[in-house]
Amino acid sequence: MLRVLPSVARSLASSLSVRPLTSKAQAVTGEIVDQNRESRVIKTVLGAVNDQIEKGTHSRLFAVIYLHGKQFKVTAEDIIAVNTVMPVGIGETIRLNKILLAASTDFTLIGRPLLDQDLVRVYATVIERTLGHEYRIFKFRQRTRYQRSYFYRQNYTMLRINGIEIARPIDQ
Amino acid sequence: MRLTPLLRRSLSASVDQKLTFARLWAVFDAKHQNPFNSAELIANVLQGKDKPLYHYHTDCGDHVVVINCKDISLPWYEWKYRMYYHHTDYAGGASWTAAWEMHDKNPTKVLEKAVYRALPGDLTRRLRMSRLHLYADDSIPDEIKENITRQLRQLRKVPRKLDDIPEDERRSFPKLFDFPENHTL
Amino acid sequence: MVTLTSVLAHWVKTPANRYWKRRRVFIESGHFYGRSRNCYAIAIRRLEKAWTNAKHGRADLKKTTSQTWQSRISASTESLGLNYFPFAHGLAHQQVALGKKVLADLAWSEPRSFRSLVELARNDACKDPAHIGEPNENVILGSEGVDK
Amino acid sequence: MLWIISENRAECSTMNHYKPGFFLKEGFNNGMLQHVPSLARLTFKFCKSHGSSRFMREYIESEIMDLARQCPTAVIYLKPRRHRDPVVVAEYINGHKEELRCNPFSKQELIRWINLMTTTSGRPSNQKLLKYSATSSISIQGPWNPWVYKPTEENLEELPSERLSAAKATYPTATERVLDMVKTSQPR
Repeated sequence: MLRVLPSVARSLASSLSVRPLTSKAQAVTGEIVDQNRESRVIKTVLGAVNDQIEKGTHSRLFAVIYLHGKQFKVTAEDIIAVNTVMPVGIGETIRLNKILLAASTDFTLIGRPLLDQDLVRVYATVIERTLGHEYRIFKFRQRTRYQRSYFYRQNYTMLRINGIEIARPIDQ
Repeated sequence: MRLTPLLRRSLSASVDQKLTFARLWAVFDAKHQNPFNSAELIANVLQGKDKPLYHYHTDCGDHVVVINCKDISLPWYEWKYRMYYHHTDYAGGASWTAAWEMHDKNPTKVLEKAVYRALPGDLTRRLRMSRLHLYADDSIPDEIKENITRQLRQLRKVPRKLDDIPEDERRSFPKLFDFPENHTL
Repeated sequence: MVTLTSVLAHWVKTPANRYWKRRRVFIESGHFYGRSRNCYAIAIRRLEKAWTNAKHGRADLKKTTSQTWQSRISASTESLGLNYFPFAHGLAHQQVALGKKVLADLAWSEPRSFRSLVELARNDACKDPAHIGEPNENVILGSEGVDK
Repeated sequence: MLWIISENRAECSTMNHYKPGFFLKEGFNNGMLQHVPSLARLTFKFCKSHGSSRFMREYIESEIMDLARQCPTAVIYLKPRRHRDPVVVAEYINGHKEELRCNPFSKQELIRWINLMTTTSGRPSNQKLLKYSATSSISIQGPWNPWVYKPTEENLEELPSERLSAAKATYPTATERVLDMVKTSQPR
């Protein structure tokens, strides 16, 4: 009786999408005894995922993106506030390339560390560039009548996530 | 009735919310357990630290029902040397009670005090203590037993007494060596 | 009478200047308790202390937030039979670069994805069984249409 | 007195400032299909002769045409009046109105502040951003609940049960190891 966790198979499948099956990836299948069965499992799992991607029957997708040193979990129609000034005009659409993870209800593609740029595409529109709240940095020394107040406001760029799409079958 | 996708999502969201924040009743068997180590486990469950939505401002802890409190086991000679201090606020009103004495008077008291100490000392402590239900033996009232949906694992194995082991199992146990005939035990 | 230029005009101690100077302080001390809300001499001292404390508070917030994330992640991994540090090491060894913030988010909002991450880390750590102990029996070993 | 005039009456009354934080929210899914600029009107109030309006006048002479080209959907008014500080008033499509006194600003600072007014989306300034992302679908796979990782056969068990209560050891005990050694050496 072959017993394999569906989630293991999922992560296996995702590792395949990034790089060919290495010995490290084979170690994942500790519970699978027979090599033929292993390849059959991979084929079945990949087939099931690819089938959903080709027909477009998968549910809403979400992705974990890496942007300006921070990670955001996003899905379509989200707004994120990035703590920087982006050299992009208001209303312009950009594509986010660094994607760490993309998933729907039935499968998870885990990047090691990043997913292939041609596989998953995330688009975003810059909708706003603004400043955060003003806060006071107060410096004070006892008995010397020294006190200074410095004021600071952070820059924020708001992005609207337009959509996430998986462009091709994951094992090609 | 056909629901629009948006409405369906919001309906299921409210159900999800109730499921996610459901308050469970867990049961813990204190038989042959160190009460001070067990108290840390129980305190974590009372605070909800075993949930991925834990936050120190969120009241997300579970109820814990502890059974067999009379069978706890203290390490070393702690029954004798662990003292519980009380002062009546009058002159000469100090008193020290040994753990064995406390246990004789109330078999749930040692564990209760251990959990009370393991919980953070803020305003939520009494509320969380009110969700702790201690019983000396394994009989639980029906109105509490019907709530229980979760079992906490014990921290150490309960050893078997020699009398509890059946005769044939005792005989089949391998003998590593034999005492010489003239050996006096 | 001394006439001043407009540059020096704000040096004059008029009742209006006194009012607005205090007004600026009371605006910020409005939520304090007792006389430090309405008495200027007390309010300004409390405010200075509050501003210096706020500096430490901004640093502490980052620390407590990170602790909360770690607590949430470990709560989820432990219910799947893996402790936090083997999980983190396993992910790092598998070159998965997800941070604490996102992992804590996935732990409660996307349990299936989180579970596959735990399995990935567990199988990495399985090479050294001393680190993970026995697999938790909470894990369902299923065969959802993959072995037929 | 023209300090910063605001719609918030609390700033001018004797109440204290209570500025609630805000969450990201954008009406009508702006930016999903098409981005609608939020700035509706921009009014420059200045004096033609006074020194305090000097940089404002310079800005109007050199930069205002670029600004008009940059935001074609906004209407720009010039409103000269005598011997008062220069002020820029921005009005947004959601009805919010922001006034900024520009006396101490140089031309370079003026460019930056006005650029900021064109790119923000009409919320009261200086409010604290409480969360750095906003989403309508918080969870796609269904959020965690206490039964997510729980094996279903546990539900059939009557609690308290000995099987689920028994402690699990990481390592075998000495007794178990000795028994194992005996078992393996039996054929001898």
